[in-house]
Amino acid sequence: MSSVTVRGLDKRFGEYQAIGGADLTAADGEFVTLLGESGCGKTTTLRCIAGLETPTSGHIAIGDHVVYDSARRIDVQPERRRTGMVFQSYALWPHLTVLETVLYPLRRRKVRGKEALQRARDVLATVGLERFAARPATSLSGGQQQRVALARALVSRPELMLYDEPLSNLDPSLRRQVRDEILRMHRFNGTTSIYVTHDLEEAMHLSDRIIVMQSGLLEQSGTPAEIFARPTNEFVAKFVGFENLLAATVTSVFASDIALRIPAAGVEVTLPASTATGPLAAGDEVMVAFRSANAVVVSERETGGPRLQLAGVIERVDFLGSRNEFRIVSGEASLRVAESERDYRRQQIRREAGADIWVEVDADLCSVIPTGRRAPQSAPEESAVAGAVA
Amino acid sequence: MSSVTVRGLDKRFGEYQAIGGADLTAADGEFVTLLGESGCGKTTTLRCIAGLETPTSGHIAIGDHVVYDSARRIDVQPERRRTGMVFQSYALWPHLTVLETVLYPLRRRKVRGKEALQRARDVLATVGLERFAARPATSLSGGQQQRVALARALVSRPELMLYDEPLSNLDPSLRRQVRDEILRMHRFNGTTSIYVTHDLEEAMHLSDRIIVMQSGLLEQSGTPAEIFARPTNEFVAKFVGFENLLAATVTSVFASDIALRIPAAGVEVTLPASTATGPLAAGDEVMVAFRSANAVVVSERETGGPRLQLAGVIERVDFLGSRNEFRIVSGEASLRVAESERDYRRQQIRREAGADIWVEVDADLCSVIPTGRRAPQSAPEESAVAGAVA
Amino acid sequence: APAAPGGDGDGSGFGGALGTPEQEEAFAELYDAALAAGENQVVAYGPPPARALLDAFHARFPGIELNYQQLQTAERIAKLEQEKQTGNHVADIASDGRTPIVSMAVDGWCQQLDPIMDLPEEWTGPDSRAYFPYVSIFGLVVNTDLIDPEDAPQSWEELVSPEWKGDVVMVSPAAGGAAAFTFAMMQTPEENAEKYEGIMEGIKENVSLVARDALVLQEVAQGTYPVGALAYYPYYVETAAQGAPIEFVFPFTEGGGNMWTKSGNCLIENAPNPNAGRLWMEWLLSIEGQTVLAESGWYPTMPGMPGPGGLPPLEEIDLLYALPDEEAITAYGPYVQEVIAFFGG
Amino acid sequence: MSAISPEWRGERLFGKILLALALVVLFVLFIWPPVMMATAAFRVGNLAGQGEWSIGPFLDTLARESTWRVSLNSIILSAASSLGALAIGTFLAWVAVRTTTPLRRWMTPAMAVILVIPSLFYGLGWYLVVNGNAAPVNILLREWFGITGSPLGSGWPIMLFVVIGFVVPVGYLFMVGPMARMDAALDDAARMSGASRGNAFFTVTLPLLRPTMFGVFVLMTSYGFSAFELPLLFGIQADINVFSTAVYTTLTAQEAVPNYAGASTLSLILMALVIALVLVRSRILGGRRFSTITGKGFRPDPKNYGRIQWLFLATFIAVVCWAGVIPLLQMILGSFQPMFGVSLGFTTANYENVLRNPRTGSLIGFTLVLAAVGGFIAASVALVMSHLATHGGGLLRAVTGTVSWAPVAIPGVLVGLALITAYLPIPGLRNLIGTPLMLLLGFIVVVTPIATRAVEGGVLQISSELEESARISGASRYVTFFTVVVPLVLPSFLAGWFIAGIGIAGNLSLPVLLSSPTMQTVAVQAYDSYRQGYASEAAALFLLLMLAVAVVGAVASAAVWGGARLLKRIRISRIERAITMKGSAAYV
Ligand SMILES: Nc1ncnc2c1ncn2[C@@H]1O[C@H](COP(=O)(O)OP(=O)(O)OP(=O)(O)O)[C@@H](O)[C@H]1O
Ligand SMILES: Nc1ncnc2c1ncn2[C@@H]1O[C@H](COP(=O)(O)OP(=O)(O)OP(=O)(O)O)[C@@H](O)[C@H]1O
Ligand SMILES: [Mg+2]
Ligand SMILES: [Mg+2]
Repeated sequence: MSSVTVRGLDKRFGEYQAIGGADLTAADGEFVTLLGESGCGKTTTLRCIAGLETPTSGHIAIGDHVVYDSARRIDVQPERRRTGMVFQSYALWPHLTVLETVLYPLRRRKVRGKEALQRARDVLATVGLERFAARPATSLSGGQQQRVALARALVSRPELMLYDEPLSNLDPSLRRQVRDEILRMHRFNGTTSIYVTHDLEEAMHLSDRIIVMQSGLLEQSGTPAEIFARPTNEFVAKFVGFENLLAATVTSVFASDIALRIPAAGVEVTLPASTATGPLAAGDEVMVAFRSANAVVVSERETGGPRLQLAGVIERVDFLGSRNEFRIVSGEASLRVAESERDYRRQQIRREAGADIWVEVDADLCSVIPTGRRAPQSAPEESAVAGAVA
Repeated sequence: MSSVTVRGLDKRFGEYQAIGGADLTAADGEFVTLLGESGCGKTTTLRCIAGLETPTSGHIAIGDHVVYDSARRIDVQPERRRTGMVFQSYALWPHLTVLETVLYPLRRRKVRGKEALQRARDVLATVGLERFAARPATSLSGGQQQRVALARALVSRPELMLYDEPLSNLDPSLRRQVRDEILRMHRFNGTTSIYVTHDLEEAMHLSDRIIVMQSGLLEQSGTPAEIFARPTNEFVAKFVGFENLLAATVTSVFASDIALRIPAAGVEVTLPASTATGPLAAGDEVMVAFRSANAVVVSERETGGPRLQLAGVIERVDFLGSRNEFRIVSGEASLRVAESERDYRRQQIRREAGADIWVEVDADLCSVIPTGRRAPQSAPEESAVAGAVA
Repeated sequence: APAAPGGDGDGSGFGGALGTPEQEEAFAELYDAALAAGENQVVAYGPPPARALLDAFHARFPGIELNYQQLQTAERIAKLEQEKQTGNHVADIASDGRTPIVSMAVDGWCQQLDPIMDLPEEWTGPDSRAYFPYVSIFGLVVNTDLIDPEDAPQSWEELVSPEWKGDVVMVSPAAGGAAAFTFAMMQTPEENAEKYEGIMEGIKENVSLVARDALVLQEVAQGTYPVGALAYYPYYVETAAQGAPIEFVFPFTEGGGNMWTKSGNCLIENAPNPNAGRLWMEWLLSIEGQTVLAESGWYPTMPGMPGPGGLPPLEEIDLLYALPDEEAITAYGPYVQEVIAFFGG
Repeated sequence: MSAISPEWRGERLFGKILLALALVVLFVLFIWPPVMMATAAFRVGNLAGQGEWSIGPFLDTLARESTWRVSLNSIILSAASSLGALAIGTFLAWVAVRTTTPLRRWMTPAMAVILVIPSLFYGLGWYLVVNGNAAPVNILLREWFGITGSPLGSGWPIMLFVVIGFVVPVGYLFMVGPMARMDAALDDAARMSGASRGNAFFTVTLPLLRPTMFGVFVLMTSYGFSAFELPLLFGIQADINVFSTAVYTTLTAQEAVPNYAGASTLSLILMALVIALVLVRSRILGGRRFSTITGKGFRPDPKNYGRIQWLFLATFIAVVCWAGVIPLLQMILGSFQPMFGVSLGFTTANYENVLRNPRTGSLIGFTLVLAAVGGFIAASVALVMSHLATHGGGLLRAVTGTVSWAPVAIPGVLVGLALITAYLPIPGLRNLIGTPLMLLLGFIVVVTPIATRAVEGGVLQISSELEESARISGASRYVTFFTVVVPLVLPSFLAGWFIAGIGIAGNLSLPVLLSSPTMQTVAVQAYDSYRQGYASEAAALFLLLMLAVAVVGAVASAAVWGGARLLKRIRISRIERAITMKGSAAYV
């Protein structure tokens, strides 16, 4: 049993509030990923759970055991929390070789002899470092060190694993391979995992649930599909790759449709009610969001099917080999559209700055996000009106 | 003038050969990206250019100045090479605050007073760390530290910049933003840049030229488009994201077409000659490569247009929110196909394990890569024949 | 030279080496008592005497070992206090200059003794609680390669006169010790102060000062300075024995002021080895002890003993006047401080 | 929702009791003696800190002009010499471990040997070089410039020169451990920012060592106040008197009754100075620790600095001559002279005398054992306290800080007296006085501050994440300490052990007071011989000790070095075997 419950977690460094009352849970055997900007408190959260940082206040339980409670003055030592952690900064011991580093947690947990060796070798093989077993861990390359740090955490198969950007310095193919291995181990051992990454694809691949953090607070939590398709606020939307966010006003709400006006682009559009990520009423300020990959650039406006259609002018095109990236000005808004190699070959249009085109998005690939939640009275800011770009 | 010429670079650590005779050039003002597996010698190459590591042998010139030459016993001290470097391990000074850290290179280069302060503040604003100026650099979060390291390197505007995975710990939106800033500065200052990253998109975005390294050797060098569309060997292909590589034999070569047999999938196919990344003759062993995103899964075989069509059975589907990933068995080969949200919505097929489907790839999205270059006589290995997966 | 161990063989006498037969009888009794009590060592706190003395004693009374531990006055008192408080007694004998020993005797640290030899009252401490078996003298050493000993200064006045400037070396009073004490004695009582007025100033003016006693002899022997003042006679004896070209010039014949100190021992109350300790104290007063003392460079205090190395008898020397014992305990302190301060300490 | 396990609670209570007990012991051992000494300034009696209360001696002493003059002299002497020695020592430490200068591996052994030279003979050695007609320096002056006498024989310049030379090895040994544990990347980053070699040294390397350097500086300055022999030899002729001489003469000037109150009053000045320096230090550092041993690419590799390294080597050799070879040669020469420093021919009689003495062997043995054991315990105490200080809260940090500085406030001349009078009223300790155990205890108290300075820098360098990763791997606090902290701090620990050991071997006042007359050390014995006029014999005895130290040291380091190499080979080959041969050879 190694579910994790964090309630009202608060952590200050002196004056600086790194985490402000975060709640977080991970069910037994769940794979939870924390996403968030640099400096938003992900590492601090993990460290509080691991017991390396003493929270200013809050309550943390691992399984049935309360490991920290500021009110009841409980604070269990890290080594008794039975967690494993991959440190963002690796935290490798300069005096030990790779193999010794990986054997260390086993020794501490009284796994000895052949079995320990076998496990260490297996995990080293998994991360592709068998050849380097006899080298001091800190003499390796950056990516190799990161893998040692990962191997050390994996080898003792703890009930709760905390991963802090464990794959950030690996090349894509290795990353994929190790990522799959992590998932395999997670499932095989029934571990509960909390994972921090900046790689959305990784998060999608691994997670049962994703939690998006912003400056010390949890913003949204849900399955990868939910988070990616229906972000409930602008921040999350931006963070999960909705490059295009257009401020809009709900003009009317029907049973299955919402009518919206997008002033920046000067259009009115009707979208299915299912695109709304929260309850809406006529007159609400919202954001209409869509991913650059889900939009297409066409030369002629097409008809048929509910879709968002925006007239625009190409501002710039970047040809990125497997993909073209357009920046398009539509009214006052600026849009990004990514065109895949296949789409590129499919149609012949003028792909150059100044060309007049249409941007089209299928209606159900849009998300309508209520805004004004955080500061309901505030007038929409300039940049928001202009249709911000991430 | 700050072009870089590296010839016959050789570096051993004791017995271990980290780089074996690498040649590398970067023209004045060029942005060159090094791609390569973890541990292949990227960092070591940069350190040799910077003068932090003494090569075992070789020749390095920056602009007109020979900075290292083993034969002529030249070895210019690092600070005289006028290069800047972002260290993979950050190498931040624990005794300085963020602002002091960023001011340090300016002090050393005799930029003082208001100007220095202005430049430091500008660069801190660029990386979003203005608020943290008074904090000790090492008390920041991982991503913040990385940004300090970057700011320190950027601030003095050296003629040659060496970036060692400078953005690996940043969140995507920040990464995009800082990346654009790096490019802007690169262009504005006319700097020559050598950049190491594992992020292909970053490489595409930034580079004038990409160099792919493998275990201490340079494998291929070319523009991003070349590298991404026409990898000249299997390693590069895998590395730049050709997830599907099928061993094939050239049956005949025509003026504008090549006929191939793919034994693993049991098909014959004719592809345009332009897809070949090297000279071919009938009987040659080759690899047919395509990206997962460039293939589509259809329920019925379509006709028209030259394309590669492979019958297969779905082995597994991962629904990744904005994308579905299929693993498909086609004969003896195993394939990966990524289906975008738009494609997904466009057609109704049975997307589940065991479903019979067709995989289609437009002919000109395939690459035909000659193999057996490195070991021309060797018989194709088992795994190669089976159509390997990254 | 000391007689063979065990004396003349009958076990009770020492063949007159120590004193009269009755006195020797008493020595023998004391020795036997010490051995019978298992007292095979004597622990003494203070500067150790010349090795010849220890050797002679050891030869005379085998089985009793002397252990000297060099302690400053403050250290000795702290240590004795600790031994008293814990009841774990270690020290048998305290050995030091006049004033510390007298003050110990006055403070009741010492046992009252009845001397075997006929030591004049003058050389026994208060209530006969200490013995002063010898006197140390300080004088000039001259390098005979550089000057004729005849030409050496004959008085303090001459020594400190500009005539000898740069030729005389002396240990600095700033670090305390005998030098500081010499000039303190010149300050008090009033008569001394008048008699020796200006000497201290002259020293500071015209005499080169070094840090350590040993350096004075070294500098003179080496020939850097022809004359060394306030040289400790026993050191001179040792140095001359090594073949150094030096001569001891003593006493000052004009104006007196010859520096001397008397050294004493007392037997500590509750000493763990009272018999052995007393034996050592008594033996120092014996003929043998006094003879060895004289050979090692000290003036024996038993009447009728010759001075060391052919120096004139103590009675004939114009010594620097010293305050009576019990007065001396406290009277010199302030003057010593003054002297030290005068020389910059 | 189970509450915290009772077992856990028990451990906590037990821990608290243990902590309280430890605090009491620390207080009695380390803080009580200086406190007693401070109160002794206001009491007149026949034992320090006892007797009537009186403010008289206190006022008298402070009213004396000389009090302030000697204090000022001492401040100048000790601050200047610590600064000089620290600068030179730090530079040489850098040369030894951060550059590839030839012979760099010999630097630490050379400095270690030099450290063993006692101040007495070091001073006499230099004294003979610059004083007297036969002195080489004076012969040169006479020949070349016609200057006679000993113009360089005394005064501030020679005094500083000699004192700095004497403490350079201390500075070196304090700095070499922390210097060895610096990530080369920090330096690299500076060079990439345009800093030259020297620039990088001054702006990155040195500032990173600030915690250690300040600590060592404060310590050396305080101990400079106890400098006795050297200022005496080179200062008194020039009327330069220093603090320790003043303490000594104040204490003994009265002859019959020691002036404890006056001496204690003087020591208050030292105490004030120590407190001020320590406060300044903690102000400047503000509890910051600069971790240079990190868990990310930590590579403390030395760097090649090109031809300038020959200059470094020349500097090193010059310093070795200055601090070691010249005085040592004089000492060796003197040990063969019938009279130390006087050319009357040569004799082996001194050695014969020393060797004939049946107690010489046990004397040297006892000294070595005492120094080794005492130094080890002191370094261990220092290690544990430094580690606690970096991890505990403010209270613990304050306590360990105080403990590690308090004994420094006692002037060297008074250390023995202070300890004996402080421990005397304490039941358990009182009975130990006079036994070797008490001596050991006293030494530990006295040298722990020294060992702490050497060790704390090393501890501060270890990034806390290295311990954290061990905790997460399941290691308890204690296991972490032994498996992570100790191996990483080892160079500093060894340096601390050695310096503390030498401190013990060279101490004169503790053995005399805390031990029995038959349990003495070589230093005491040699010093006694010297005071009785047998300087040559003292030199011979000391040389024998140095020989023993060198032999023991060489054997020990050869064993350690060989053992370490062997162990490494075994480790590597085991790992390789374990990895290559499937399922064979268990790695234990
Ligand atoms: N020891 C510390 N002292 C002071 N501030 C700290 C400390 N550790 C973290 N912080 C601050 O707390 C905030 C959260 O830090 P944290 O390391 O949790 O961020 P993060 O989400 O892991 O960021 P990143 O993605 O960059 O690693 C940051 O703004 C950081 O500057
Ligand atoms: N100081 C060193 N001592 C021994 N081996 C080293 C040292 N530095 C690097 N190596 C080895 O040299 C090889 C190349 O290292 P390098 O750091 O250049 O790799 P890299 O391409 O930067 O890898 P990464 O992407 O993981 O950072 C690695 O196998 C590494 O283990
Ligand atoms: Mg982090
Ligand atoms: Mg690297």
